[in-house]
Amino acid sequence: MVNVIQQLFNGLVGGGFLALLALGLAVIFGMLRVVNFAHGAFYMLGAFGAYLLLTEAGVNFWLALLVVPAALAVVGMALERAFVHRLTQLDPLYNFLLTFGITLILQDLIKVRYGNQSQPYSRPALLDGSVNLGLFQYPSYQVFVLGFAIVLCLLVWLLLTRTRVGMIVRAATERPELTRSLGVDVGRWVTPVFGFGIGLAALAGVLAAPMRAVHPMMGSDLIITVFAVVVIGGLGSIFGSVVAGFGIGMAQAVGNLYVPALSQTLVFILMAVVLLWRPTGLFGREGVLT
Amino acid sequence: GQGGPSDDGGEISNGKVVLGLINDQSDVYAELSGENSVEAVRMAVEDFQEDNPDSAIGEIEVVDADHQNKPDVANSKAAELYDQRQADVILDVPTSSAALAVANVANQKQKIHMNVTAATTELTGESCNKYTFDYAYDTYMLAHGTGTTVTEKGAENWYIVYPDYAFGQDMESSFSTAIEEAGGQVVESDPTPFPNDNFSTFLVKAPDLDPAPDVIGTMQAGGDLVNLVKQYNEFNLADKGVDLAVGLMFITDIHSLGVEAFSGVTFTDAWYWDYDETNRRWADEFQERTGTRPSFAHAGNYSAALQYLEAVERAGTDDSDAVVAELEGYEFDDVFARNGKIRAEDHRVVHDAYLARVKEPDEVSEEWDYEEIVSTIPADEAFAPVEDTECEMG
Amino acid sequence: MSVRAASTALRERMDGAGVTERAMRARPGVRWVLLAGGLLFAVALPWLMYPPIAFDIACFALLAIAVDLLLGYTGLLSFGHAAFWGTAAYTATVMGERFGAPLPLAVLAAVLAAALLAVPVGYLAVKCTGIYFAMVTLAFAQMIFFVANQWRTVTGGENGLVGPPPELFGIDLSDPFLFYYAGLPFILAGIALAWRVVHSPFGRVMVAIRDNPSRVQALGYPVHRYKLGVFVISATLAGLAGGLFAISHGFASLQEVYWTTSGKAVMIVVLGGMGTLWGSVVGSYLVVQLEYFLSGAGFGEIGLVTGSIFVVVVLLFRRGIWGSAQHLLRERVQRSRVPAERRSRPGRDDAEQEGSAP
Amino acid sequence: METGDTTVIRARGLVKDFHGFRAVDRVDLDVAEGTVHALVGPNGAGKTTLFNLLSGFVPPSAGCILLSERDITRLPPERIARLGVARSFQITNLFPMLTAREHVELALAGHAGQGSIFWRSDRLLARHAERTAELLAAVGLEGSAADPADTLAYGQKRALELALALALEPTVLLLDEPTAGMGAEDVDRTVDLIGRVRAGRTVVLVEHNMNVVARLADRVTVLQQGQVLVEGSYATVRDDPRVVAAYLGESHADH
Amino acid sequence: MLTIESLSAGYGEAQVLREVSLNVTEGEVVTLVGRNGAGKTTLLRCLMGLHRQQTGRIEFLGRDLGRIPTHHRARSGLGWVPDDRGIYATLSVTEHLTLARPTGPDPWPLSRIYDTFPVLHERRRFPGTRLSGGEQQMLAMARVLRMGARMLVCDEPTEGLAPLLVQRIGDIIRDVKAHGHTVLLVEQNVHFAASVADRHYLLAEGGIAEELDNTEVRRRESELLAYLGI
Ligand SMILES: Nc1ncnc2c1ncn2[C@@H]1O[C@H](COP(=O)(O)OP(=O)(O)OP(=O)(O)O)[C@@H](O)[C@H]1O
Ligand SMILES: Nc1ncnc2c1ncn2[C@@H]1O[C@H](COP(=O)(O)OP(=O)(O)OP(=O)(O)O)[C@@H](O)[C@H]1O
Ligand SMILES: [Mg+2]
Ligand SMILES: [Mg+2]
Repeated sequence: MVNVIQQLFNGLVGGGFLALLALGLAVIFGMLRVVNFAHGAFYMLGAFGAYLLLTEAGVNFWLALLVVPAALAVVGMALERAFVHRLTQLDPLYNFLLTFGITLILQDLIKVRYGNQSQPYSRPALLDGSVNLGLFQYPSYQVFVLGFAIVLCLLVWLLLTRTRVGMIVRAATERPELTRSLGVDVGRWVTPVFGFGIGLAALAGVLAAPMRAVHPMMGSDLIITVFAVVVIGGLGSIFGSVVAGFGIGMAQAVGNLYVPALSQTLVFILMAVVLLWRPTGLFGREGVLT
Repeated sequence: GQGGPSDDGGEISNGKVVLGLINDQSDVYAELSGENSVEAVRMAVEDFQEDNPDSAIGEIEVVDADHQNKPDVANSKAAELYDQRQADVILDVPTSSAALAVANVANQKQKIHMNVTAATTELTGESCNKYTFDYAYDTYMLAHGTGTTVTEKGAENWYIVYPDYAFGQDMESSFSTAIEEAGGQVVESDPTPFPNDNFSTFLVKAPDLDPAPDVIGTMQAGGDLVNLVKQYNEFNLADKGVDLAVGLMFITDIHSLGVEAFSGVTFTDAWYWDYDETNRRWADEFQERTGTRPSFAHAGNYSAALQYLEAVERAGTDDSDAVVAELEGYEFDDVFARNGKIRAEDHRVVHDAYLARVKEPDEVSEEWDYEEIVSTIPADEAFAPVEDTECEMG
Repeated sequence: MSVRAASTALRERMDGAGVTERAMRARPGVRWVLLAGGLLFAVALPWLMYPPIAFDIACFALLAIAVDLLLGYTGLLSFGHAAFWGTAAYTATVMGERFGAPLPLAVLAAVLAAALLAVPVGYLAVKCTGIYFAMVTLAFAQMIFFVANQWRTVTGGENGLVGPPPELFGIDLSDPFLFYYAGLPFILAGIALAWRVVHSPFGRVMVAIRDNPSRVQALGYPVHRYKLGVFVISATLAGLAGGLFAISHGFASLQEVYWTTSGKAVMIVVLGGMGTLWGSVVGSYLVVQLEYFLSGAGFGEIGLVTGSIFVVVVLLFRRGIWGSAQHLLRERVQRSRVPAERRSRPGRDDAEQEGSAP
Repeated sequence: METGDTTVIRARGLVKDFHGFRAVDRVDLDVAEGTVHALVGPNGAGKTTLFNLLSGFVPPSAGCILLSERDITRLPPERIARLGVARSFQITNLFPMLTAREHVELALAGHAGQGSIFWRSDRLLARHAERTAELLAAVGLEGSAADPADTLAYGQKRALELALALALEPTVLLLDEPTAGMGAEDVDRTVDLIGRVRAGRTVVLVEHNMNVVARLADRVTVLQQGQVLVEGSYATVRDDPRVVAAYLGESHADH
Repeated sequence: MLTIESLSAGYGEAQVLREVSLNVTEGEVVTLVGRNGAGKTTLLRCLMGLHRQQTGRIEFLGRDLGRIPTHHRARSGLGWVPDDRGIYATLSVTEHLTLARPTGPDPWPLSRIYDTFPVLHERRRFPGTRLSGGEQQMLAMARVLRMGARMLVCDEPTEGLAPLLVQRIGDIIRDVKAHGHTVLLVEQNVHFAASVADRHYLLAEGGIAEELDNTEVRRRESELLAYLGI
């Protein structure tokens, strides 16, 4: 029993990453109608950013947790201005293809510089040990990651549903001209939100650096799983993405244990089932998209 | 023919011997082998020419191609090297699928392939062929090296985690056999997804198994291995008395992640640059030319190139069948292979292997000084006995 | 996606197909000349370049055409055609390896396997539209990848599967030059089928579905079933291409079912021009040649180049090569036919593209 | 021209809920064969939704729909279309890049079951040329047959909508605001056209233009908040105080 | 309040407006009538800064709008009701009403909006495009009232509305006017226009053909109808 609970807890930690990534994707999709294929690449850049800061400038994990997402958010904003922006009124497929291309470029740029090897990054000293969670011991760092992910998801959700930002960006994306004519300065909002979504991916990357291999391809396979997660949660539903992220994380942990042969296809099987039952995903609202 | 000395002899096709090299120059194995292996082969050519000043072989050319770890690319490149660039032999070829593809081309075109960096036993097993040799290592060697030796040293109870694909499955079964033959016991063995970045499931349950394992044997490679080791450290399993033995690890892994990440881990290596004076001298020369220390793959390619050239020299021709006949059964010693022998039955090149332990950070005295060789596994024990081979050479 | 955005996007995509073709159809002579030229080129190709590469070009052209049937003509971006290409590749190899099936039979089995797989995948996927469809196909392809990886007894897993040397009616075809001519008729048949489909009544419905699915439904067409139909046809062609590819290389590997293969196919379509079958052929020629050239030039970072192609084409060049050529042609045809006054009337087009032009 | 012995469409207890909001509320509707039946009502009364229910575009939450005594309640739209129910859309809904002729051909091919033929040339559709020309002429589009739909003027688009509906040889024609946004001339022409094509068909019509209703409708159903408020001939409905209060407004009464 | 001087605009080579001049003083209701395609919508888009190809001068509240970006125009008190209603699929009804910040001195509070348009209250959580055509029209109108725009710029606000609602919109315009707001109204429905407006501009062939006052319009209603082809 304890074992199962512990495994579910594992799943929550793994799900935390899925949820953070799905959250960023959902923010960008829900508000900008862009399916950001490059999300995985920015996750990878986040991890590399932390590594780079540590080795080149001696910046520690905690500072990196602030600096890297902020810096990559700026990169994301530049990207939005330079590229994504130009495709605003076109079919979202174009943005999908654009960000796919950007992914290939980013991955290879890192590969040229660092090769395809994993880079070292150790845990922050503060979280080196393990904590007693009552039923079992657990590495402090992973507990921290889980807590951080949950708090962050909650904050972002509140930010987007309880403030005007979400609404403004959705409006600006759907009909920029009209939105401007209602007195809203569209340019001021859209770009930062894209940057924000990218920042979330980068943040997940920084969090991953101490516990996962830091290498150029670390995001590319993960992103497909995250797509499946987002489809299950309901494309564009922030709440759905987060819930599905944690849910899938736990399902995978349990799957690993009982049906190891299926563990990798599990998420896709779940996706197929959900699609059969609800083509717009668990929390997706019909018609709000496409 | 450019009018070299062999031109009138007519024994050497096109008047020159062309050594081809196909490997990964941009992806995961770029550091392990990559372009530096091309340099190692050039060293072999120079050494050969120095030792055989009046060799019948005239010109020797080295050509190479990057297969990016994609078997289709490897396949086309192999055909191209053999056909268009007149390669007489193709060396290296990491990644099992790419290696099997190249072996297949070699067989069809009746040209030689000496594989150095692929780990699959298939090359000398079911998929063996007359023109393919497997030079440096394979999964059997890795598993038996580590499994047998570590068990004999007292770690009796094993918990094995392996990635759920061909390589991992092979490793798992080889390991289990080795452990059991050495008197140990595999408490449990779990397949993990591949790729996977969260091994908590397995690490968490390890100490609670009954009987508690002395060592976790991990068959993960590359990024997955790094993930697993990181998380192993996080769960502080070493303090709980569970050691870590790694099925497949390269010195380049240690180099890129630092000894801290792996210190104490045991694994089997096919060759180590600082093993003895001979190795070290060669490694110095290599470093001078490339700026880095050699991995087993670099030395392996050097050795394979050298042995090929010498076989051509002995045969007096680069005709594949003649060279194969020269290679089969040949016994030799060089900087890479100690007690080396090219088995005729399955074309497995056997040689001594080494059980290594990753040094603690304070034991490291210079860059690349990462391994302590715990013991040497004699050539005839290091590889699968020839009786067990599934190879039926046509 | 707002209706407005949709129609703009469609307009862009459509620029190639509808109107131009009508313009070109008016001159069948031109079409026959082009067709004959293309055929001649196809036949001459292995003389002009390294034969295995020539056949790779043919295979990828057919794969891209299959993707384009969905993307360009039905408005569905499949990012998972590697599943069909790869399934067929394994099937063809297994048929040859295990059962010693002759080439045509192996190809047939490969095509059938791809088509069979397409039925359940398509059934689920066509329920989704737009970007959803892309993600779902991608996810299913990834699932097939994992299955291929694990189902070792059949696929050889990570090691891949080596097939027998190809032969046809006792003729040894392991010489790529010969194989090219043995395989070419299959490829041409595939392209002909695609062409037939596009220019059939069914093809008309496809285009209509792309433009306005619910309207098609109101005209009494079962849209889902039509989409599924296109999906299966497309998968069949992808299977044909994949099967031949595997036979020509003598083995099948996980690379065939990996998502990068799907991405490559989409890139070929986008580069060549969506909604223009011949664009895929041109795109395939360029992309395969480029990759070959780069790997020979010791340049491993192919992603840098292919990624840049995606970015540039999507930003500046959305009609792709063939589409742009057609567009220019159309402009010329129109200019010479239509008096200036009328030309400026449907000017909405220009105004809408103004926003997106660089 | 009161025929109306047999009921072609019979709806009983139709309900449509959208996330807790009831757009159509227990509507009973009988449309007699050969009549023109108008649906009017305030904005948001549920007219378009009722059309969507009848044509299968949205499934009802409760209730049933019979077409000539056959239950079509949950059939998909294409099946209902095949059973002879054609509709036009309130908001123009065409294929921007196809020409008027291609539109009609597409509709005719679907009706003839040729849409799934992928092994023959689309020149097959030329066999509909005559009928296409006829239909286009009937709606006054003979001069624009080769124009892509998005270059057509608004009135012409509406006419094309009608031609598409007619191409399906429907027994029941559902027209959603066929004259909305048309100039007076176009309105007249459309009314004439409907007057002509109604022969042998049953027409259900949604309109806000009372003149059109007066000229065409045999029977009028007034909806309000999803429910049937009144049903009767135009004259009775127009003078009903409830209709005046809910829909027409006082000023309209003096017209 | 609003002065337009020799405004010309077009699409590509097609010139739609030629040297149009008009003015609206504070507190007035002015309509712009003209045939389909006369360029009425184009004029409003120029006013909002949404149409780039234009020359001439537009002055609002004594300020030359020349290079002022659209959102500043809106904030200075122009409230636009677009001809296609400008409803978002991704915003709920309430969000439509709160998206734009109030720009004028007396924005309608939400409660008043909901009192005037009870359906909007009922449907407040629905995505905008799920409303019926007429309801969307109400929402577009409500949105600018909520902004408290000093000048309403309405493009055919009665199209597709039931007779009763047309009257209600008329009441609202009169009410807005009574509160000192200004309205520029584009209409095809001359009858309705005459019932709410003080003055009328007749737009024809790209220019202002005539300026009429209310009594004149009533008198010449049938002539105008014929002229406009309505
Ligand atoms: N898909 C939907 N989701 C939610 N609500 C809907 C949907 N479709 C319609 N409604 C609601 O149902 C009600 C009826 O809408 P409908 O379009 O049928 O009205 P209508 O009578 O056609 O009005 P109009 O004359 O303005 O077109 C409206 O209040 C609308 O908000
Ligand atoms: N985006 C555009 N591109 C090209 N021409 C346009 C565009 N929008 C409008 N036009 C043309 O400009 C002219 C004026 O259009 P506008 O929409 O201003 O007319 P309107 O008076 O508002 O007509 P309506 O009463 O139909 O709304 C018309 O001939 C129209 O065809
Ligand atoms: Mg309606
Ligand atoms: Mg207008």
